[in-house]
Amino acid sequence: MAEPMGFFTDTSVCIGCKACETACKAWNQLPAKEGGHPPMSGDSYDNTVRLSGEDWRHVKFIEQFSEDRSAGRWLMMSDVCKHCVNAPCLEVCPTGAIIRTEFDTVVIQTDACNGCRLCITACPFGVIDVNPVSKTAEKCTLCYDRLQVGMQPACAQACPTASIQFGPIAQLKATATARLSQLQAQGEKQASLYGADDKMLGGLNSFYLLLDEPGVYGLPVDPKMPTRNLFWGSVSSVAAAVVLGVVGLFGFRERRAVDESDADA
Amino acid sequence: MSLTRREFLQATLAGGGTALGSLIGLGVSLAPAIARAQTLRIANARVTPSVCPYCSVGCATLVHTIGGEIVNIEGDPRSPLSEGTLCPKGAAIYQLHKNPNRATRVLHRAPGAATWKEVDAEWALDRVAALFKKTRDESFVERFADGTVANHTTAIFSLGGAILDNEWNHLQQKLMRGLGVVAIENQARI
Amino acid sequence: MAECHPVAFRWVMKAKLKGAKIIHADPRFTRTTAMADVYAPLRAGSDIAFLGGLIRYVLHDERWKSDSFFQDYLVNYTNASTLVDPGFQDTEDLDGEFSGLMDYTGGKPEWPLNGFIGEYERASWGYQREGTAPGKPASGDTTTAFDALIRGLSQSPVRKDPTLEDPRCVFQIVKRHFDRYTPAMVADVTGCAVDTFVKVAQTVLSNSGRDRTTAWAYAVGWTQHTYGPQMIGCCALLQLLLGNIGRPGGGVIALRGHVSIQGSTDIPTLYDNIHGYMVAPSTLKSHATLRDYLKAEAKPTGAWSDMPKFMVSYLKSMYGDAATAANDFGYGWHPRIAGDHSHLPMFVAMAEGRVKGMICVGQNPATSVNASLERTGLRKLEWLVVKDNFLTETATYWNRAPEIANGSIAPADIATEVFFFPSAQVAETEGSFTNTQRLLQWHFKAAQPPADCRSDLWFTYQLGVRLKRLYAGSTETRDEGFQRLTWNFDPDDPATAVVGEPDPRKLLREINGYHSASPLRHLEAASELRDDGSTTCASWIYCGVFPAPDRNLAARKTPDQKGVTGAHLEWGWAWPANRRVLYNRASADLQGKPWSERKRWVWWDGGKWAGHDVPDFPRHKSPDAPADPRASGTDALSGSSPFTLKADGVGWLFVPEGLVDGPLPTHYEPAESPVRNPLYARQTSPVLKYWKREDNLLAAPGDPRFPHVITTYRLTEHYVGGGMSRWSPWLSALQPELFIEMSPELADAHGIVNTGWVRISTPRGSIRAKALVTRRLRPFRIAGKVVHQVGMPWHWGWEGVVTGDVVNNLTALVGDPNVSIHEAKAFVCNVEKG
Amino acid sequence: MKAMPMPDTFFTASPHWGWLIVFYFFIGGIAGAAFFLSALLHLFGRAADRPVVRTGYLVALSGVIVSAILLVVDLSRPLRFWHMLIQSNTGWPMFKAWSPMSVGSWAFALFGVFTALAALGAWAEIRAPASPLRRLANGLPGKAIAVLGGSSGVFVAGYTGVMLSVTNRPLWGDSSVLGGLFLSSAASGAAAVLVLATTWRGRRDATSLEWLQRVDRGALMLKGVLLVAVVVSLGAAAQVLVGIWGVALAAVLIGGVLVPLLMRRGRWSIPERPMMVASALLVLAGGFLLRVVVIFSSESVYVMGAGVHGP
Repeated sequence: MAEPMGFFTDTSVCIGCKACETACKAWNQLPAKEGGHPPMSGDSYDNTVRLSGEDWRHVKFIEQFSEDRSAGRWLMMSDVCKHCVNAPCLEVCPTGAIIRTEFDTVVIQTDACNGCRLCITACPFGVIDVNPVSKTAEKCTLCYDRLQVGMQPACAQACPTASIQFGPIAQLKATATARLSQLQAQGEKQASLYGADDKMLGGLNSFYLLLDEPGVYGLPVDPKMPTRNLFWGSVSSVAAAVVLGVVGLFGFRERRAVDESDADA
Repeated sequence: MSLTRREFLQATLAGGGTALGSLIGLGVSLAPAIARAQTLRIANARVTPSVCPYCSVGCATLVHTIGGEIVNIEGDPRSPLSEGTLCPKGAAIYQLHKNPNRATRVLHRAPGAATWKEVDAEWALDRVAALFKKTRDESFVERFADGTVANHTTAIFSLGGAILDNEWNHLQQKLMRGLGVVAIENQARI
Repeated sequence: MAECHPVAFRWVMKAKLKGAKIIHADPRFTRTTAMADVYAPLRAGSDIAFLGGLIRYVLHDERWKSDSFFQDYLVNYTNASTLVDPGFQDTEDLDGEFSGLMDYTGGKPEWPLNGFIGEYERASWGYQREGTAPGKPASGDTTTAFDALIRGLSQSPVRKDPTLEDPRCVFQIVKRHFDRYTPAMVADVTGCAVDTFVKVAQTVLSNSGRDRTTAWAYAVGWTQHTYGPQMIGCCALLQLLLGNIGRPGGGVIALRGHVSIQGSTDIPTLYDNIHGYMVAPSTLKSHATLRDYLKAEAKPTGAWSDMPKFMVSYLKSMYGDAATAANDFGYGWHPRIAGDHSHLPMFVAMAEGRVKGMICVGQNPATSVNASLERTGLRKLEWLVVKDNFLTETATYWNRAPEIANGSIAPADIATEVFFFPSAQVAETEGSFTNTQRLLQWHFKAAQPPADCRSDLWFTYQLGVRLKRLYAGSTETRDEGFQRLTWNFDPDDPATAVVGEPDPRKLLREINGYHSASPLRHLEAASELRDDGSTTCASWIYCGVFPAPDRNLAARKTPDQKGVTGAHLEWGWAWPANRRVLYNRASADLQGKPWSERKRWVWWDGGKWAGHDVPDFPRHKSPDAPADPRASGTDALSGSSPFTLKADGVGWLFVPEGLVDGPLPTHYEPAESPVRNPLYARQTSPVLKYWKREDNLLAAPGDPRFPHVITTYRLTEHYVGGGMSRWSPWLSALQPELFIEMSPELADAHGIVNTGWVRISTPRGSIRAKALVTRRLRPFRIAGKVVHQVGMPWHWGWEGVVTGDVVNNLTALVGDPNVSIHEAKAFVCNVEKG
Repeated sequence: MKAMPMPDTFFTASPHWGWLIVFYFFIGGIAGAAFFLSALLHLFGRAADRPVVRTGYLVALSGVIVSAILLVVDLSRPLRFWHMLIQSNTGWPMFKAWSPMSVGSWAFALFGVFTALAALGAWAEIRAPASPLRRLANGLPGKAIAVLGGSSGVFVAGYTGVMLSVTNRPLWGDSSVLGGLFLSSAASGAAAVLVLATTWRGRRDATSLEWLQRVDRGALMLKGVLLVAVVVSLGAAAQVLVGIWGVALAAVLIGGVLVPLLMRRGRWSIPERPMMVASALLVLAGGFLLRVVVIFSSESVYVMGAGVHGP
């Protein structure tokens, strides 16, 4: 089996150019959002707004300025599927359309997907959505087809500032750790890695260097497996069923009692 | 990675309800990797080196064609300028070529007309040449009133060139200057 | 830079990861600012004040004054020590004017559209010279016909004071000139806080010297002003003071806007130049004969002493065998310009009905400067040819423009005959582009163009073929030149090409040059050029790109090996002579040793110049070779004169010739400004160009009806007027609508909300856009008052997947006097809700 | 400038589960619970309960058919509905015990089979009293189907809530009590439907109705308790209920639970018919509104750019 591969996205060097978005569309031949003319969102320079079945890369823009402009920064981050080691979408998919590949990436087989959209609800990062053309759930495949012939994913190849880096996970983690130390030494105290260790869903095969809290970037602080609720959810259901059964059976007894008292009368 | 996988399985097993599931999933499992056979859509493509036509950085591109049709355009990793990277415009060069909005017919609008008409390219070229000659002949100035040699016409204006090949710029300025057109301009000035 | 040249910014970010400091000076907080270590917010158009402040800061810096590197570079590699004519008076003496200002009287009655509001008589800006000229030396062979002419141009040596003490020396003049650009004055003019300015100055200074270099990069934010070239000159002056020119990691880097805009300047589809930066023959100059022309334009010393070779070889490329020594190589057939035929006056001429026909290839004037006026011009044309990738606004100005849509003009009233020829796209043609680093790169043809789409070469070539046919029988003398024009670029093997397409390699051969007698013997270097007609070469600076029929060096694709220091000399080909850093002799000290190990680039290895790059110096001229005042060409310059294109071999702090608006940069306000010039009584450049018309009015300084500064710009996601990018759904979706960026302070004052509609007006026009309210923009405090600034990207028009109002409806035909560039980066407007 | 701390579920994307799913949750729940109640009456009731039992089976069948249509139509690729049960690329059965939708699909399919059989029996009882089918329906096979169908029916009525809990969506993934809530709501709704069906047909199957009322009361009380439990379990995610959705949920609790309960307070005998009908209608309306609130309040949270926008 091939080595686990993934992305390290260093948001501190992202210039928000959206080359990743377009390169992704060009390689994967994805349709333009709303035929190419969505309304201007007004949310900084972001008009893609969110990841979806046709936007597998999404550059986020976060403007942070004090009122007097004495402090200010413009954070940018190219968001993508996290290719979680413990992938919630893969776990819940009822058709088996979502698979884990030999590169440890998570891929939706669009020919198997029937569009139930459960994976959308499972993803803690809001990555997946239905592609309006294929009408199946779609997301980043980490350019599975390119990986199989030893090519880089289209976005990572296009990224002008190497904010998106592709490679073996182990190597990327070393790069990320070194970059984090460099930034912290430069006084970026808030800089941190997101999803680089295996505490988060067993590790994200697409992990990030952030310059602020995850929430600022629209990322959950502690993403969880949806199946965490399976046990107690089932218990609540079973308990309710038992209660209802008991109520029903008691109902017969009470009815008999009433009948008997009627008979007595 | 096998370690991570094992950890994953342990985590799943520890997950209560999921534990049962891991054991009784029929024909499906989360853990093992599946290699899905697929063909790269540029596997048998011809690769032609090209250059991005947008800004002046000159990022190198590779054009993939199959049977003479462009199927993909992406950055050329060999380039010391761009190392395979592109900006969003460069990454969308494919859509300059393959685009239903692309104009592909020679069009002619007669004076005063409200609509275009598709015309034959040869006819259009002949017509332009005739109009060019008429205007040049009517407006050519050999000498100014003070006797200075001018040898020019200022009634014809050639505009454009900054997004075009050097070879075109040479050819255009040669034709224009050869005919006495001095008003030759491109985007370099504005 | 991150916005409009993201891939070039790759290298800035790589430098940053290695510890480089990035400074961004810009009116807006952009994607570049987001990556910067220091951000200097400036009011649009105030950059000369900012740069001037830096110059003053440097001149007062103790380290700068004592470091031998700076002083060696200054005294030897610049004209700091040269004495200037005693008649010269500075802006300091004349409150914002230089000596020689007078009313504009030039021009020919046949072409009254030069736009000047004044002009300088520039004689007093020259150097002081010793005694008399050395005269025509008898020594030396006269192998070429024009040798004597060149020698006859020689002037007596300039006076110098190497101690830099003489009050008339350039250094002292520069020092006095910038003395009023104090940090406080910088803050008052630019709106940039004093401490930010000082931080920038210190960062630049500490990063310049023997071991370090600072690079400045700019784009049209600097050039599109009525003093644009002065802005660049001001930066060059600063870089020369800091020893940052001709060295790796230094320079003043133009980030040009189009793929081959450099190529179209080198091979000029520009009215005022012919190939290789030779000025176009003009009726306004003493250019009657070839000898007159060369006398006026060639230089006795430096590289331009070879101009006769360049010019004769160029004329051979025009007229071929018909160009002979006997007929001045056909110079008499060559057209002469009559004044300013650049973009702005040509559209005025068009609007006045002087222009009848136009060929527009890959450009979109219908959304260009003062677009309403330009469309007025288009409506007056008898015929118009548009050749483009997509239907541009220029192709449909007659049926879809705003004035047609709102019914104020009917298509029936427009008598223009319009042709649209669809273009082949880049991957469907082959040819070379010259990028912003002067690098030629060949692009190959990957696919056939669809339907009627043809290359641009095809159009021009076929038009020429037809015109040749039409003029073949003419007996008019005025048609003789055209009849002699060489015009055969048919491919040798027509079977392989699309019918009618010329062979681009044959064009490249003509550009590169060949031996007139045997066209298959290409020229290998400009040094092979002759002024006797034996060589044919359109562009002397491109000579060497195609040294043999099977060696197209622009098509080379071999990068240097990883980890090897080099200039990737096997990737493409850069003019001149494949040189990647110009004036790189300056990367070595007087003795020819690198200034430091860290900044090694080119050096004298004892017998010749060597290095990572192609040395920009005579190969075997030793560093200690003295100047020979009796010689011509580069022989007249010493071995320590790196700036070989300059007649005196040094970098010019003070520009004695070539600029028409002053030998030193001076802060003027833009043609439209909300404030009075805080530096001088002179509000604007006294010699700017302005074409006064009812549809091209300007707001007076401080006009309360137009209180805000507006600047226009590009976004990463789109390209110029959008003629390519707005047809791409992928790109359109990234920035779908025209917007105006403004601060919340300004938005609140007008009740404007984010994404709400705004009406923007100037004396030229009024448009609507959506508001993008952001703290990335900020109010400035200028000359004691609060000045708001707004910004608008100008990518929209009425064609394409996404459409929007034309921002250039707001801009004015007002230009710089040197090159007639317009002023779209700083003007004034009003905004209101709606 | 800092974004408000948001529950992690707020960063997720909407599955676009809209009205089709609301109706499925409502109808499918009633179908499952109706079978469940009918099975109880079938197994433990009297001969007098047979009409209600038959009604229940027929209600379940109608519900299953409508639900199946809703479910298939809701798929973006409806023709691939069978991928839920058979792996399209291997032909093997598709089953993930840890995925409520996978299990639910099987349960729904089985429930459909049992419902069809039970309904066939009910049909035979009325239309073909002499047929052997009737003997089967009233005999051991009928009881077996009642047991199997009742179990799968209660599963169908309850798994939908568990499925919502086993997501990362706002509200849904923030509570693990939705399964119980949906089941109790389905049971009260089913009882209400059976009451309405019985009374609407003019029958006064008094004894059956009385039992249904008792079950209904118990289910409503359970529903009320679980509704509160859900809200409490939400924690910070309860902010989805700030505003219109909170009001709607209160309406469910008051109008769909408390009022129907109060309408029967102290009346242990069969209430007057109008009161009974009104109460049943309120319960149904409450059950429907509950699903509307659960689905759409979650949908009202959306992510735009890097920010989360609340309801």
